[in-house]
Amino acid sequence: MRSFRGGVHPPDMKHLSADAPIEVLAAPEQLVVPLSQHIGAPARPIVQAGDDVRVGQLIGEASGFVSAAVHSPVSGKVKAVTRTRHPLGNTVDALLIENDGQDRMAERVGEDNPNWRDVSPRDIVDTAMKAGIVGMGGATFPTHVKLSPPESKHIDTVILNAAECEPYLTCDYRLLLERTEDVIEGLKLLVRALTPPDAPPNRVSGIIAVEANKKDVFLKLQDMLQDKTNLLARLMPVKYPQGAEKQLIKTVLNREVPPQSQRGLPMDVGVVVQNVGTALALYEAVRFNKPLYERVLTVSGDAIDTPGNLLVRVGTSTEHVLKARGITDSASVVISGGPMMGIALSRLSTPVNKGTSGLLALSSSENWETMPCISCGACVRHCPMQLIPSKFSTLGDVGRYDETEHWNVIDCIECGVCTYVCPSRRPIVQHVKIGKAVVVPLMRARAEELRRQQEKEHG
Amino acid sequence: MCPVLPVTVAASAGGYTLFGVLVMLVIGAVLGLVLFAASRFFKTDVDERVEKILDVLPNVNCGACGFGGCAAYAEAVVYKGSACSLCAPGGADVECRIAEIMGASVGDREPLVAVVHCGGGTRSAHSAAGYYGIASCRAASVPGLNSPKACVFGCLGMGDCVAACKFDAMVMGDDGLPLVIESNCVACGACVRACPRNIIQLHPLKSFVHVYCINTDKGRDVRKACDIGCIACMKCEKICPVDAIHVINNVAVIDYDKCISCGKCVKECPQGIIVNMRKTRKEIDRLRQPVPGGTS
Amino acid sequence: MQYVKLVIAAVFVSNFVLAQFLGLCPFIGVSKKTSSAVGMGIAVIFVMTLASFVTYLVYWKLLYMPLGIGVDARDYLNIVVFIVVIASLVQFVEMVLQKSMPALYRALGIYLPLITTNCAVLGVAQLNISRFGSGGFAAGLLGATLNGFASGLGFTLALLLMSAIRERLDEADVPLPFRGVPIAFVVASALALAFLGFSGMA
Amino acid sequence: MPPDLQVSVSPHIRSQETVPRIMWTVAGALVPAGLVGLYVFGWRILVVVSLSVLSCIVTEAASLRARKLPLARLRDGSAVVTGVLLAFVLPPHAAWYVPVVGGMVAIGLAKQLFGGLGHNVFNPALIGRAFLQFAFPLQLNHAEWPYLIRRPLLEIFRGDVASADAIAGATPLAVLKDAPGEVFSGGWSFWDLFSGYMPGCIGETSSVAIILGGALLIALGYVNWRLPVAYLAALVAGVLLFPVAGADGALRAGLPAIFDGTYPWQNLAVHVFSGGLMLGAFFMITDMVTSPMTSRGQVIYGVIGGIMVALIRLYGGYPEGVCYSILIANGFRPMIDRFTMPPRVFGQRDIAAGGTS
Repeated sequence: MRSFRGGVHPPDMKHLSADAPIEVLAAPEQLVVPLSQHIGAPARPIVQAGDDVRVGQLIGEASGFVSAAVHSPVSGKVKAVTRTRHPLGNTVDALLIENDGQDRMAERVGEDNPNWRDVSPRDIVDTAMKAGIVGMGGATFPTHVKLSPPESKHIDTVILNAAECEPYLTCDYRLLLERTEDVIEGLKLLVRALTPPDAPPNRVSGIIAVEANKKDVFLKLQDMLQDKTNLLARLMPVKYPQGAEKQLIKTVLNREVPPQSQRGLPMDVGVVVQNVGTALALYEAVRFNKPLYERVLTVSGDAIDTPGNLLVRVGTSTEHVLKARGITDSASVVISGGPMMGIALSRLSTPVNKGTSGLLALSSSENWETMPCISCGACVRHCPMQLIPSKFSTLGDVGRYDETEHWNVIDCIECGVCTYVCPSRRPIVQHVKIGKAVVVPLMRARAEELRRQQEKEHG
Repeated sequence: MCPVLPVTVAASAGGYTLFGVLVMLVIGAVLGLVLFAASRFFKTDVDERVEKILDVLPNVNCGACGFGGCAAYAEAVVYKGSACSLCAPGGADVECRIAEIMGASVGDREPLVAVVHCGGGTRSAHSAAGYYGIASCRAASVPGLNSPKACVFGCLGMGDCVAACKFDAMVMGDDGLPLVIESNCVACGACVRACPRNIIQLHPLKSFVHVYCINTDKGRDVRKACDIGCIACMKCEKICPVDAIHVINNVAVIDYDKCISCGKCVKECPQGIIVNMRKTRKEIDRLRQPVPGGTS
Repeated sequence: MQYVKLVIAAVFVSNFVLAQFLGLCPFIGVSKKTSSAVGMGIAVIFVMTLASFVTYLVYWKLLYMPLGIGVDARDYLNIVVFIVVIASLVQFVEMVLQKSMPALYRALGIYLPLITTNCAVLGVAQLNISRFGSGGFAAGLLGATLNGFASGLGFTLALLLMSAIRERLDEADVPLPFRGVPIAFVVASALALAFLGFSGMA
Repeated sequence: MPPDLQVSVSPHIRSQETVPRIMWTVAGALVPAGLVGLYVFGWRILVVVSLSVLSCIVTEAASLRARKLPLARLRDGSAVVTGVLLAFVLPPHAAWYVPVVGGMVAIGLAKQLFGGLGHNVFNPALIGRAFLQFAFPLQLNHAEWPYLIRRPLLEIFRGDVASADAIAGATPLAVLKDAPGEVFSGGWSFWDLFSGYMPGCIGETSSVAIILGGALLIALGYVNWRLPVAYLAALVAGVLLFPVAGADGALRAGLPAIFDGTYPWQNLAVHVFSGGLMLGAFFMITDMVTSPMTSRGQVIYGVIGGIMVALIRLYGGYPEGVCYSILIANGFRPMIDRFTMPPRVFGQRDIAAGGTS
C-alpha cells in the first residue's frame, strides 16, 4: 500500500476503548456553551440572561462568512454571558445555561424531513451553515465554507477522513461501526453539494479512507458500497499522521497539496477532506434539521477507570465527563484531543466544544529532560512535511527564530512526530510555535511594505 | 626594456641602490598608468553621504558596530538604513552628527522608564498547573498551551525581559517578578517588545505611582486567579483629585499626563495593587548593589 | 602527471592555511559567513594565479636574466617588487568587483584590500621563485601559475570548510569566553591536526 | 480530583529512544571487539580502557562544573563511549599517561570546548588519538608491537603482555608500507588478519567482532549502512585506482594488474581488514554528532573519508590514515550538510507532476 514519506508508529492504545459502544452522557445541571468553537470570528449571542431556550435553538448567530452558528444543547434558562477557557489556552465569551432536564426541542428539530434526498446542493450548504456544522476532526473549520469553493477550483474527490491515526481515540471508529448507513448518506450529501449543477452525477467521487487497524469497518464499507459507481472505501497503512489532510491526500490520491508559501489548500488539487463525524452531523441536519449541539468523543487513558466513547452535549465541563468515567488521582495530564496533537488542560472547567474528539487522562509525567541536539537525523527522516525540524530547535536555542522562515517553519503542521522521535527529548513543536509567532508578523509587515511601495509607484 | 642596460653600472656597489630606484620607477609608472585607465573604465558613482559619514566615523575599523569596518557601516547606514547609534567608540556625538547627515533629528524627549504592570508574584498569584517546556515567557505563552499561571494576563516570571535588557536595568526579584533598576534604564523598549503578554510599558520617570495589574477579567474571576489583582471596585477613580485614574475594561489605568503622584489612590485601593514606587526604589537600589557573594 | 601531484600537494599536503599557516587573518576574518567566504575565495584564487604569473615573469624577465646582477644579490628587490605588483593587482580586482558585483564588494568590505598584505599571496610568489627556478623558463612559468592556482584553491577550500563550520558553531552552546574568533582558532588547529595526516607525502 | 495537572506543548508521549540508550548500546556494540583485544593482548588492555574512560568522565565532570551545568549530564554515557573508542585506538602497551592525556584532550578540547554533547565538530576520540600521535610519537609509532600467539583461553590473566612468549612484530600495515612484497611472511595467515589475531591497537584488530557490533547498530537503526559501505568502497576504489610507484618506479594503478592476475590480493586484504579501518568505518565515522543527517550526505561524507584514507596510505608518510581521514571528513561535514539539506517542503514539486511518494 502506498503512503506518504516519514511518519511514526506510536502504540495506538485503541484497545482500551475500541469495543465500548457509544453511550449517551446525561447533560449536567449547568453548561457553559462557548461562542467561539470554530476557526473564524466568534458567534454573536442573540439571547440575554433570563431567556428561556430549547434544545437546538439558535443562541449565537455566525458573524461573517467564516464563522459558525451556536445552538443550545439543552432546554432551560440562560443564566449569564460569561467568559470561559478555550482548550487553546485563551479565554472566550460563553453562555451559561441552566439545564431544566426536560430536553424540550426547538420547533422542527428532530422531525423527519420527507424529501431530504433530493435537496439541492445550494440548500445542503445553507443547512450546514444554519446548523453550525464545523469540521469535527479537531480543526473545527466551518463546513459551509469548505463546501463552497470558488468557481476556478473544480473538485473531483471528497475524502471522508476515517484514519483516526491519533492513539487512544476510537470515536470515529465506533461511529462508522454503529452508524455506517448514516455516514454513507452524509458522504452522498457532501458529494452532491460539491457537484456543479451542470456536471454529470458521478463527476465527484467519494472515498472513505480507513486505516488498516480498522479492517472490520473497511470490509463492512466495501460490501455496502459495491454497487455505488463513484463511492468507494480505501484501506491505508497504519501510520501517524495518516489523518493529516496533506498526508491523507498523498496516500489516497498520490497528489501533493502545494505548500503554505503558495497558500496551498486541498481544493488546489481538486479535493475536499471531511471528518466522519462531520458527514454524520450534515446528514442529521439535512434530514432531521438537527443542529450540531452534541458529539461523540473518546474518554480514555491509563488514569481512567472505565474508558469509553460518549455522546456528549457541547458545553459540558471536562470535569463532569471525566468524573462520569472515573478519573483516578494518578492522572497527571488531562488532554483535550489526542496525545500527539491534543492540548494539555490546566483547568478542568474547560467545556467540551464541537472540535473535542477526545478527553484523555494519562499518568505519565512529562518531565523529560531536554538534551542538546546530537543531529541523529531521526526528525528529518520522520517529518511528514519533509522539513528539517532540528533546524527549528537549534536556531531556537540561540533565539534566532526569524531565520526559521528560511526553513519553511510556516509549513509545519505541528503533528508532533519530530518531538516524539527525538532521542534528546527536545521540544521542537514548541520552538515551531514560537518561530511561527515571530515569522508570521514579519511576513505580514513585509507584504504590507511591498503593497505600500507598489501603491506609491502606481498611486 | 633594452637588455643592454649598462651592466657595468649595476655591478658597482653604489649601483645597486641606483638600479633599485630605476626599476621601481619603471614598474611604478607602468602600473600607475594601467590603474588610472582601469579606474576610468570601471567608474562607479557612490552616494556622497557615505563619504561624509566616513569622515565622521573614527575609522578604527574595530567592527563593534557589527559590520566589517567603518566603510561597511557607513554604507549600511546610507543604503540599508541601519541605526546611527551603533558606533561604540564614536559614542553620542558621532551618533548626532550621523543623524544630521541623514537628516533625522535627535530631539531630547522627556526621560521615560520601564514599568512592569504585574504585582502577582509567587506569593500572591495562584498557579494553575505545572509547566514543562522551554523556560522562556515567549515559549510559555504560545497558542495551544494553557497558561501555567492561573492569571492569563500576569507575568510568567521566566525572565525574557531580563534577558532582553542590554543595560542591566532588569533584575529578577525573589518572588518571580522582574524589578526595573531605573537608574540604568534608558527606555530603549527592548523589554517592552520581549514581554509576550505586553505587561511592561514605558512611563515618565517623574511619576512614581503605578497600577500593578492588567487583568481585564471581572472581579470574581480575578480573585480566583490572584489575591491582589484589580477587582474594578472603582474606589481609586472616585478618590483621585485630578481625575487621572479610570477603570477601563475592569482594570484601573493611570493617565500619566494628569497624574501628580499624590498617592491618595494608593491608600484607597483595597487590594493594595496601586503602589507608591518612591519607597520601593530604595529597596531596588539596595538589590542592585552587588551583595558580597550574592548573584543578581 | 606530476602536475596532478603538484595540485594535490598544494591543495592538501602543503595547504597554505592549514599546513603552512599563511594568510590566517583573512582566513579567520572572512569565514564568518559562507557567502562572503566564497567571494573572498574567488578573489584570492584570481589574485594568486595572476600574481604568480606576473611575479614569475617579472622576476625572470626583468630582475634576474637581463641585468645579471650578482647571483647572491639578485633577490634583494623581490619583496618590494612583488608587493607593488600584488597591490596593483588587488586594486584592479577591487575596481572590477565594485563595478560588476557591488553586493559582494560590500560583503567583503575591508578584507578585499587586505589581500594586498595577505602573506599567502606574497608567499606563493616567493615560493614559486625558489621552487621553479631549475626547469626551463616556460615549464617554470606554467608550474608557478599552476602552483598559484592550486594554492588559491587550497586556501578557498580551507576557507569554505571553516565558514561552514563556524556557521554551525554559531548555533552551538560554546562557552562564553570562547565564542567567535577563539573557537575559530581551535577549529583551525583541529583542521591543521587533521591535515597533518598528509605530511610526508612525496 | 487529581492534584495540580501538568501542561506542556503537544505531543505528550515520547518514543523509547533516548540519548543514554543510544550511547550505552554503542558501548555494548564495542564489547565484542574489546573481548578479542583482551584475548589477544592480555589483561593490560583493561588498564588502558579503564584509565581512558575514567579520564574522560573526570574531565567531563570538571568542565560541566566549571560551566555551572548539572552533573546529571554525565549519565548520557557519551563520555564513556568516547573513552572506550579512544582506548581502542591506542596500542596495548601504552603507558598510563597516554590514555589519561588522551581522554583529557578528547573530552576537554574536542567536546566541552565546543559546547558539550551535540555541538562538537570533530570526533573527540580521534582528536585525542591525533594529539597523542604527536605528543607521544614513540609510544604510538613503535615499530615492534607485541602480541601473543595462540594462547589458551585460560591464560589470559597470566603475567604481563611483554612476557617471554610475546612475539613482537610490525603491524601488517607497516610491513605493507615498507615491503609490500612479503606481507604474509610474518607468520600469520589471512584468517589471523580477519579474526584479529595480529599486532595492532587494542580494539582495532578483530574485523569479525567489529562487523558484529556494527551490524547490531545498523539493525537498531542507529547507523545508516550506507555510510560504512561508502567509506570502505571508496577506500577499495582508491587503493585500486590511484597509481602507485611499482618496483621499477613506473606509476601503475592496481586495477589493470587485477585483470592479468598479477595483483597481490593480500595487499587489498591487508588494507581492508587490518589497522583501524573497520573500527573507523563502523564506529568512528558513524558518530551521529559529527556525521551528516541525510543518507545522501552520509554517502558523500563516507566517500570523502575513503578517498582520504587511500591518499594517506598510498602516498602519505603514515601507514595508518583512518584517524586523519575521518577528522578531515568531519571538517567537510558542515559543508556537506549545507548542500545536501536545502530548505525543502512537502508539495514543492508542481501540482501537475503529482509527484511520486
